Order: sequence, then C-alpha cells, then structure tokens
Amino acid sequence: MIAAGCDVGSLTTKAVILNNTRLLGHALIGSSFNPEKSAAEVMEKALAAAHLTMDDIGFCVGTGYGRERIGFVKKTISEISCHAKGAHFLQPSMRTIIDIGGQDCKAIRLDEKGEIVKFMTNDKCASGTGRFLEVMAKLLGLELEELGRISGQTTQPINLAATCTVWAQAEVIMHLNDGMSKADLAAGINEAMAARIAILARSVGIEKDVCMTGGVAKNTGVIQAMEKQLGIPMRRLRVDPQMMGALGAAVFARERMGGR
Amino acid sequence: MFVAGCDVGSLSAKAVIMKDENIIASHVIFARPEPAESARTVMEGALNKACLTMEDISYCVGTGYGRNSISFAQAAESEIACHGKGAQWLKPQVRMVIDIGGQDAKAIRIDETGRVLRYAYNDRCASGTGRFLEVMAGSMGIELNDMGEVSSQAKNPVSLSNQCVVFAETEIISLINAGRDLSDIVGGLHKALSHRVASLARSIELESEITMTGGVAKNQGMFKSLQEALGVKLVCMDTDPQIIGAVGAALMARQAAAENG
Amino acid sequence: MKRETREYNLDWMLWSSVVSGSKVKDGTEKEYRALLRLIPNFSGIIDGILRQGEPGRLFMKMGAEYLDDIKTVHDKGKKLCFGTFVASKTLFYAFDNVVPAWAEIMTVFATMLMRKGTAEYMDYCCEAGFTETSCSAQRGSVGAYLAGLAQKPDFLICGAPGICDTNANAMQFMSEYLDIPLFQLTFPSKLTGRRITDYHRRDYKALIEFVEEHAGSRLDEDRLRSVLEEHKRQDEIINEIYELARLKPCPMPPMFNLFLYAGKLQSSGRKAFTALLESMLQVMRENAAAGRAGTTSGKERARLLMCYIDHYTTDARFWQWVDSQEISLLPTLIFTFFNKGINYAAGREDQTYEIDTSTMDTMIDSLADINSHMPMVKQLRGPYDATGMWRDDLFFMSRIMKPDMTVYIGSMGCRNSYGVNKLIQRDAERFGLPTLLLFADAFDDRVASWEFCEDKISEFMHVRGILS
Amino acid sequence: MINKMKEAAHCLQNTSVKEWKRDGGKVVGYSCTFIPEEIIHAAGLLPFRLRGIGTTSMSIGDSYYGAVNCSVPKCILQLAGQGSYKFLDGAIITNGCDSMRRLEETWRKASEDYPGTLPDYYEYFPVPHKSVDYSIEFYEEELNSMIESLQNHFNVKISKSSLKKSIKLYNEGRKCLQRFDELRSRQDVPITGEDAKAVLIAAHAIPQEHFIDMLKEIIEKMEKAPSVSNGKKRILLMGSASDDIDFIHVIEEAGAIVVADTVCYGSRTYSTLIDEKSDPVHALSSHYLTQSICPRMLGYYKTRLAYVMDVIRKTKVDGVILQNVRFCDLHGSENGIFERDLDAAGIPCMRLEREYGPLSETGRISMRINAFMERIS
Ligand SMILES: Nc1ncnc2c1ncn2[C@@H]1O[C@H](COP(=O)(O)OP(=O)(O)O)[C@@H](O)[C@H]1O
Ligand SMILES: Nc1ncnc2c1ncn2[C@@H]1O[C@H](COP(=O)(O)OP(=O)(O)O)[C@@H](O)[C@H]1O
Ligand code: SF4
Ligand code: SF4
Ligand code: SF4
Repeated sequence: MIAAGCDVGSLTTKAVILNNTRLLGHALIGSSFNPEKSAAEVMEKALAAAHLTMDDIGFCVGTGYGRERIGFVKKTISEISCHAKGAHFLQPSMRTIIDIGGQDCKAIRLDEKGEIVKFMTNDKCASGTGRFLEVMAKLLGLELEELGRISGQTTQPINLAATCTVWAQAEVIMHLNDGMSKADLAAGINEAMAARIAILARSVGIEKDVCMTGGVAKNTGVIQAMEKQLGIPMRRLRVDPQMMGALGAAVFARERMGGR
Repeated sequence: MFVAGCDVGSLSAKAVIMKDENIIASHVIFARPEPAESARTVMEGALNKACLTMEDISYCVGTGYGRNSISFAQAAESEIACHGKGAQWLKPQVRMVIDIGGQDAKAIRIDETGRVLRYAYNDRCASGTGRFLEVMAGSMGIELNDMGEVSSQAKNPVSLSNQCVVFAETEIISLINAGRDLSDIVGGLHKALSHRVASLARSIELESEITMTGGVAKNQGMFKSLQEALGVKLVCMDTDPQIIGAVGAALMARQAAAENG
Repeated sequence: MKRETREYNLDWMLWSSVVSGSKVKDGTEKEYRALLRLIPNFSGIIDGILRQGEPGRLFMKMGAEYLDDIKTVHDKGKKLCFGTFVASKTLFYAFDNVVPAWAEIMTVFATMLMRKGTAEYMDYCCEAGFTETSCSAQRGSVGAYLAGLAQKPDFLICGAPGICDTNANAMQFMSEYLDIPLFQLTFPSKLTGRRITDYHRRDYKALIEFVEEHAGSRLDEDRLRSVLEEHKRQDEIINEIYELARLKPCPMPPMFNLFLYAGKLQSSGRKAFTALLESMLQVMRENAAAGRAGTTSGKERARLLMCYIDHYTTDARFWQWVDSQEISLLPTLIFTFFNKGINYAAGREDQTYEIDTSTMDTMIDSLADINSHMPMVKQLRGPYDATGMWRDDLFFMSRIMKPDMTVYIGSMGCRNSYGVNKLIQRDAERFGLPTLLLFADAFDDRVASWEFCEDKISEFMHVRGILS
Repeated sequence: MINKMKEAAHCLQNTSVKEWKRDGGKVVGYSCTFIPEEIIHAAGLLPFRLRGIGTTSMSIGDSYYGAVNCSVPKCILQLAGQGSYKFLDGAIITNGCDSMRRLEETWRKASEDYPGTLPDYYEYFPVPHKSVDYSIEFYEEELNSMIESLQNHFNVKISKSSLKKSIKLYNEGRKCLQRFDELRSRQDVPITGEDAKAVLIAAHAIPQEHFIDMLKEIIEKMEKAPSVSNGKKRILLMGSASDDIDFIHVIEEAGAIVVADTVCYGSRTYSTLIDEKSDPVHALSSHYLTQSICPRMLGYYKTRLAYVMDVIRKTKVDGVILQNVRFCDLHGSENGIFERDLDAAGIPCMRLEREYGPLSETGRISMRINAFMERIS
C-alpha cells in the first residue's frame, strides 16, 4: 500500500512516499519553468530514496500551483487541504495551521476530526510571503537559514514601515546606510513578516495547537516572532515543514487507496 | 575646472565628470549593498577614465537614493531636479522627462531653463518600476540588454493580469509553460509597464516634447511601447539615458562651483 | 492583538495620559522637566503641546475633561454615544446625561500618544472581519471598541452615509458586531437649496428623537440655548483667529491648527473650548502686534495649507517639524465651515450656517444647519468642482490665506478624496498653487513613515523653489 | 438564444445595441440599479448599464483615479476614455458608492483630454441613503427633474401613461426573471451559472421587449432541460457587482455550480414588483428607494440578512461565496458580518477579495475555490 504525494510549488517542488504511516522517502528540489519536469524529477529522487520505482506507487495525489500539470498523479487537491491534512496526520491535536510558502500565506483552522472549518489566504501582494524574506535575505547578503538565526542576536529590532516588498527593500538599504546591524535588520524583517501573518491567523480564530508549515517555517526568527505576536507557542513538527503539502497529498492518496 | 555628478541609485551607481561644456567621462556600475561604497567605486571608475584624481574635482553634487552617503560630494540634490536639468541641457526642447529607474518612475515637467514645474511619482507599488522588468528578465533568463531586441519580434503581446511584481512573475512562468512566445511575453511586459507609467505622466498633464531617462530608457522595447501608450513621439537621448541624473548633478555642481568662485 | 494590549482599555489609557499630561505644568519648570521623564512614551507630544504656553495647557485640560467624561460615563449613570466626527457635538452637550465619544478623536489621541499608534486596533478590525481597506481614522479606535477595550457605547450615531461609505460602514459594522442601536444621519449630495435644508431638518429631528429615546431624557431648551450661544461666541473668536492668520507673517503657531479643529470637533459649545480660543487669540494678537510669525523662531519662510488632513502619527512630529522649518501652518482647509455673518461668508451665504436661538424650532434648525456644514459633509458630498465643494473651498482659502503650497495627506481608506485628488491637484496647479499629493496615511505610519513624508515635503519645497 | 445573451455579456456594443442605433435609436448609460430604467425606456431611449469589461489597460483609469479606488469605475473610465462608450447619447452617474460617484467627475475631466468621449447628455443623480418618507419624497422630486431633463434634452415627452406602460413591461421582465431564478436553482439545475449570468447581464444591455422574448424561450427550454449539475456543489454568490462571466467560469471550473446570486446584476433588481396602479413616479420612487438589498443603504443589514437567509433556504445551496472587489468597502465590510452570521447558522461560506475584470487572477482564485469545494464536500 504505497502512496505518494507531489507538491509543485512556486519555488520548490516536493515529493513524499508513504507506506501507511511510515515515511519511506522524500525529496525537495527547486521548481523549474516546467512543472511537469520538476514533478518527474523530484519524484524520481524520492523514489530513489525509498528504493522504489514508480510502479510500486498505488496512488499519487498532486498539489501546489503546478498541480494540474503533473503527469503521473491520479487526483489533484488544493494546497490548503493538503497542508491541513499533513499537519493533522502528524499531530492530531493541531487546530490552527499557518502555511507560508514562496508566494502566499494561508491560515487554516481545523476541527477535532481534522476537517477544515475556515481558512484565509493572503495573496494580494508579495509582502507577507516567503518571497519577501528571500528578497530581504539577498539584500542583506545572508542565506535564508541565516536570516532566522542571526535575528536571534538582535538587541533592538528595527521597525519596518513599508509593506511593499520592494519599498521595504529601499528602507532596509537606508538603514544599512545608517550603519544598522544586520541582526537588528533581520529581526525587524522577521517581525514585520510575523505581524502581517498574525492578522491573518487571528482572523480565522486561533485555537491550540498551532503550527507553521511551508518553507518559511524553517526560519526560526519568524517562528519566534510569531510566538511573540500571538502569545502562544508554535508546535514543532517532526517532519520538515516544507514537505507538509506533499505529505498531506500522500495521506490523501493513502485514503484513496482505502487506508485510514 | 572639473566638476562631477554622482547618482547612487537602487540598481546602479553613475558618475559623470564635466569640464566646461563637455562630459569628459562617465561610468556606470551595479550598486553595492553599501551606497558609500558604490559611490566611491563608481567615482573612481570615472576618474580613471578621465585620468584624474579626486583632488582635481572642484565640486561634486550627489543625487539618487544614496545621495546622503556620498562622502566626497559637497551637496546633495533630488533626482527630480537632476533628471530635469540633465535632460534639458542635452535636449533643450524637452519639456517633460519620464524617468524610470529601478525603484520608481517619475514624470517631470520642466521649463526652458530646466527648472522643475511639476512632477509625480508612481504611487502604487513596485509594479510600475524598472525593478518589475528586472525581476521578469531574471525569471525568463533574458539579459536586460536583450529585452528590447526580444520584444521587437512580438506579434501578439500577452496581457498580464497581475499587478504585483512577484505574482506577475509566476504568471509569466505559466505563460512560458503554456508555450507562449518569449517575444510576446516581453512585449506584454513592456506594454503593462508603459501603460502604468503613461497614466502617471498624464496625471500631471502631458507636454509635447517628452523624453525618457533612467536605465529603463535603454530598453528600446520600452521606449517604443511608452511612445504608443502616450500616443506621442518621444525625443531620443543620444547620451546614455541612465546617466542623465548624474549629468544633471554635474551641471548643478558646475553652477555651484561658479557661484562659490 | 497582543496580550499586553488587551490589559488596558483604550479610553482609560488615553484618559490617564492626557490627565497626567495636563497636570505636569501645574508646578514649576523644574518639576515639569522631572515629570516629563516619567512619561517617556508620550513626553514628546505633551512637551510639544505644553510648549505652546497657556493655550497648550488649556488644550490639555480640555482633552482631560473630555476623556474624563468618557471614562466615567457609566459610573455617573450617563449614556455613552459613540459616533463619527461628521455629526456635530453641539447637540449632545445639550443633554445632561449623554457623553459623546467620537471615533476620529479617539483615534487621533491614540495615534499621537501611543507608542505604536493604533496599529493593533486597526489590525484587530480585520481580525473581527472588518475590511482592512477601510479608513484608518475609524479603524484606529473602532478596533478597541470591537475588542471590548473601552466603555461599551449605549448607542451609535453616524453622520456619514452620503458623505463617506467607509466611515458609515465602520459604524454599521460596529452596530452589528456589538449589537448597539445605530442612527444614520444622511445627506443628499447637493449642498444648497430649500429642499436640501428641509431634508436636513427632518432627518435631524429624527436624530433627536432617537437620542431622546436611547438616552431616556429630553432635549433641554435652556441648556441647548446656552450651548448654542457658547458656540456662537466661539465662532466669533474663530473668525478673528482666521482674520489674524491671514497676516504675513502668520501669527498663528503651527500647532494651533490642531487646537482649533480638535476643539471644534470635540468641545464645540463647551466653556473649555472658549477659554482655549481666548488664550489662542491672545497669543496671536501679541505676535501680530510684534510683527512676529507664530513659529518658535518668529520667522516665516513659507506658508503651508493642508488641503485634507494633518499628519498625526507618533509624537506630533508633523507640527514640530513645520515649526522648526519656520513654516506657517494655515488653518486647515477642511475645517472651513463658517457661521453666517462673518467676513468670509460674503458672497457665499448659502454655504454658511446660522445660529438662531429664539425658539426651540429655530435652534433645532440651527443644529441641522451646523451639521450639514461639518467638514467633509460640506466639501465631499457633491462633485468636487461644484460650488461650495472641495475645489471651491481650496481656491477660496488660497485667496484669503495666500499659501505658498498645499499638501494632501489622507487615509488609504478614503475613496472620495483619492477619487478626485489628482483632479484637485491639476486644477490647483493651474490656479497657481503648488500641490503635493503624498501617498501616506495621516493615522497609520505603516503606510509611509513620517521620515518619508518629511523627505517628500522637503524635496517638493526645494525642487519647486518654495522655501526661501 | 443563450448565445445572444452571451454576446451581450461579452461585449459592450452588442448586436441589439447596434441595430437600435442603426434604426436611429438613442442610448443612455447609467451606473447603478438605483436609476429606474423605466424612465429612460418611457422616453423612447435604450437604458444601458455601464460596465467595465474587456479592459486591457488602466492607463486612463489610473490617470484620474487614485490608487485606492475600486477598479469597477476605473475600468468604465478607461473604456470611456478609449472611446468605447462613444455609442452612448447620454449617461447618468449615481452615488452608488464613493468610488462610483467619482466617475462623474473623472469622466468629465478625462473628456477634456480625450475630446468627444463624454456623451452630450451627462448627469449626476443623487440617490438618498435612507428609506423613509422624506427621502422617498426627495428621490421622487429628483426623478421628476430627471424626467424633465431627459424630455428637454432629447426632445421627447414622458407621459404618465408611457411610464405606466414601461413599468408594466419591466414588471413582466421581473416576473420572467423570478421564474428564471426558480428554475436555475431547482434540484436538477438546468443552466450553468455562467450562462445564467449572461442572461442577467443582457437584461440591462438590450431592449427589454427583445430581452423578454428571448428569456421566455430560454425559460421554456429550461423547463425541460437536462440537469447540468450532476453532483456539483450548489453555490450562492454574494457581494460586489459582478458582470464578469469569466469569474463565474473559474468558480464553476472548480466543480461548483452557481445557482443563485444576490450581487448587483443579480436578483437585486427584480425580487419585487412595482405597483402598477398608483402614480408612476411615486411607485418608482417607493420601489427603488426601498430596495435595501444593496449595502449602500447603510443601516439595513438585518433586512439584507433576512433576505439572504430566505434565498439560501429556497435555493438549498451548499455554500456561499462572499466576494468583493478590492477597495469595495461596502461589500468588504458587510461580508465580514455575513460570514459571522452565516457561520453561526451553519452555512459554509468563504470570503474572497479579488480584482475586477481582466485583472482577475485566475490561478489564485481557483486554488481558493478548490479548497472551499474540498471543505464542503
Ligand atoms: N532553509 C530555509 N530557511 C529559512 N527559510 C526558508 C528555507 N528554505 C525555504 N525558506 C523560505 O520558504 C519559502 C519557500 O517556501 P515553499 O513552501 O517551498 O514555497 P512553495 O510551496 O510556494 O514553493 C522561501 O520563499 C523562503 O522564504
Ligand atoms: N542595459 C539595460 N537594458 C535595458 N534595461 C536596463 C538596462 N540596464 C538597466 N535597465 C533597467 O533600468 C532599471 C534601473 O535603472 P536605473 O536608472 O539604473 O535605476 P536606479 O537609478 O534606481 O539605480 C533596471 O531596473 C532595468 O529595468
Ligand atoms: S506592493 Fe510590492 S509586494 Fe505588494 S503588490 Fe506591489 S510590488 Fe508586489
Ligand atoms: S478621511 Fe476619507 S475615508 Fe476617512 S472618514 Fe474622511 S472621508 Fe471617510
Ligand atoms: S464593487 Fe463596490 S466599490 Fe466597486 S463600484 Fe461596486 S459598490 Fe462600488
């Protein structure tokens, strides 16, 4: 009973192979222009990690922006449902899921059964998405991982006023000129991000437990800023949060095959 | 007497050295994270070309976003005044300058002396700026230099629905995937940007002699597209349009130097 | 909203800041300096206000009185009426058991006094389901009310339908969300004429009935008369202040602009405002006699007319900056609503209101009349270029006040002014008035920081050769 | 028939309008449902509701409007400036919402730069924001002056009897539309939401007589038509004006079927009939000014909620989409309260903010609608 999920995101493409509740393999690559190719490639990698071939897969579900273009999937499901599914699968006590990907941000509230009660998305503009952080990291000359780490060293995070990603960039440049430390800037950036996301999260009504998924959940600075904003702890997941969409898709695939 | 203008922008830094009525050297580099460093580097480049040193420069005016961190400049001027001044000096008939840089777009109306009468900035977001083209070029794997060339082959420019730079990028990717011609996509991008900028220019009322400055003016596709959007023939700059701000700054420096004796 | 933010009520916080601020000047200068250090968050603004001397002190006292009434409303068994500032206050002060709290005034206080402004309250509106694109002037305080962080209003009054949708929306949302009765005062989008007056009067009578019903008391004739008489007296002083403000240099200190309209909106018809006006007039007379500008240095390098909203965020830096640049801030355009009989009314009598205290009926008509000339109600409800509307008022004010430039700052929520501000700018430029549109929000510095605004205004004055 | 309707929905100057013009007829555009089409019709003119579809650029719209205005009137201005509305002989702008009322000024000003783009007859019509005796009276007086100005400008006579005839005709149209609504929301849905929308748009874009004939044929076919719903989720669409067929298309692509809507261009205009017996102008004013289904009538939320609950009950929808165009405050804020109240009533709903017209972002909208469908399945 081997199921697979494939998440073709705007930035990264991810695949997960699942045997009942056991994660056999997973893989992550950068998305290319061609979702079909990205999907095939990542799947191959995940299969290799699990020492399997495509023929071993009983059912595969696709999700993400490129989901309609994945050749080998039998069904497509939206990212919102998949992220919720994945998080709930790992931790049934999860009630609120905040997914921040490269291009949007979603807050999802679940009931005890893991059904979606309400969700909100922000995709009006790039601020409040992972892309915002990427742009900022590049500006500061930092790796994405560092952006979170370095913000821990701040003494006084700056207050970013601009909301547009590009204008915020100008502001950061201005502060750099003034000799502001990178740590303070990074912390300010993470806080600005968290502040925007918190509004969204609160509008779906936060219930415990809360977790973050998507690539941005790997940024410890944003997580800490979120915790501070919301005043509640974010539960850490035992699987790479960026894989959550693909994992959820795989769980859906497993259900399709009759597994529970 | 040598004077200089230094324009530290968001994408590029520009320096111009003038002697009397002539530009004797100019230099453009990509901006560094630290504006002070950009200024120093670009100025050195220009000085080298002119075989001069900093001591030879009697007066230097800085402009652009980083204008306040140019250590060697005696004064700072706004880009608006500089672009107006520079364009008018080079093309005396010009009464309106449309400057599209990396960070913003401006429409500037000037009188016959190059003095600014009215101006406006793009007020929405990054979607009306050169950054928009930069990001798109990056995601299509096209050199900025080639954008104009590529778009000249467009037959049926696409129509872009997204305002946000970042989301437009995804849209582009899906257009590529859908098999649309690169030239049509680039043509569509130019159209989108020029329509945004055209509305900016219209909001301060068009003049008859209009020119385009800033890095984006180097893009022939944009030049043509803006011409269409405005329905007017634009005056073409023979000088590199990207350095007009720095030229204006140098002119201001000349004036200041003259006033200061 | 953060947990810390939920710990205190908005009205309590404002009350405690303003009341303590109003007392710091009661002692010696040394004590004052010492006390200022104890209120680090808002010492900048308090100091800025108190440095205006007696008018500053009276302004603080007036604010303290206003906020004290709001804070103690239920303890004193009174009814709290919450509304938007386009409904005139004068009526409410004629009831002995009604206390009016106005959304925009609370927002302005909070924007200026609180360290992070009203950001969290604004965001709370979205959390509660109210649209984030709506006007920050209301969202700033309405968010606190929605979150239950203030004395709950007993009824709501909105004077915005037909003037401003987003404003009226905020009140409707609040009414539904908190289940509080709401009265909507409406205005046909034409300014003058018999039919319009009739309409206002009928609508205003319905408003009075509503207030009487929910306040459980009746409008008192004597009280109303004395409030209106006070209002009339205030208008006379304001008239003189305007007259003096026309002088070059302008003897009015920049911050008086705030005192003037804050007072007019908050305490029209109350003695505290009359006292404030008298002391302002005193200062201006002295300045005028000495040929001094109202700025701290006494010099005037430029005259600025705000054609929409002043900029409130954090610490009143706007007024202080204007002052430090030796720029005279002329009386704000949007508060140009005149009493009949004053100089400026000549030739535009139909655009003015008249206060007639002979009988109950004439007084009610006067109230309706005042209300239909409130800021925004007057300038925004019809086409911007019609008689008596925005453009007309702008040109009129430029003629009498002779500004060197005008600046537009609004709220991102303002569909009306954004709908026509480019047109206004064109017309004003053709008229010969340099006009700057700032893409900023008067109540929310997250849209554009004060530094950004300062930069753009300086650049404008520089590039356009305005500052001498 | 449906194709004719679709043609009318997809372009401004549809065949019927062209024929009307060719026969020497005059067309008067108007901006919102608070303008009685009956009056324009009684003057022998063709009432045509202003729309912003098919815009591909905002270069004119953005020159006069600010960045924070709704794109519906901006698109109309764009089209006007481009000359797409040159076929209009008149236009009446109302204070439907703040962004829309500003169209009166922006269009007027734009026409100074784009000569010949302003119709000869151009009026601003103030509609009160209240339904009480004195506002109805005020509105009635305004209607009378509109009648007078139409008569003067177009040199026609609008008599009481011609008004009564028009009311009768439009009432017939309303009855047909009511029947149409019943059918489209029956158990086996006979028409897609996309097609249904085309019908609702055409109602305000072609001569009413012609429309009624076509609608009758469509209704007849619908009575016997096979179901197009097969297991799709039934959706009620609420919120901002929507004359954008492609938007409905996106929703339906995601596996839903729109069986009812309360948006402008939806049941708002025909849920009740106009009194045919009393004085026509009075009948019109008391009808139009008591249509509190539009949120511009502030303070009538409870009435609207009751109406919506009634629609939900009758049409047995599985979910409600509460959409609003960005910067549409009226619907944007009201959708928030609707969401709360519908949630409380156990009716699944989703709020969605979007751009109007060609600027709609298909990918993101469909992702959300997909998720909503998954949620309610
Ligand atoms: N190692 C990392 N540390 C911190 N942030 C990361 C890391 N990797 C990715 N991100 C963030 O995650 C975002 C991508 O998220 P992802 O969920 O992969 O997006 P999508 O699903 O849209 O492709 C990036 O924009 C970046 O901000
Ligand atoms: N060689 C080129 N060809 C076409 N476009 C260019 C070229 N160089 C720069 N650009 C465009 O010009 C913009 C930068 O303009 P510039 O005036 O240098 O900006 P700034 O003054 O803000 O640094 C870029 O965003 C890009 O769109
Ligand atoms: S404001 Fe910036 S991030 Fe937002 S839509 Fe515009 S370009 Fe994108
Ligand atoms: S500022 Fe504009 S949006 Fe705000 S209340 Fe006033 S008119 Fe309305
Ligand atoms: S969608 Fe909303 S804001 Fe736009 S025109 Fe309609 S009512 Fe007005």
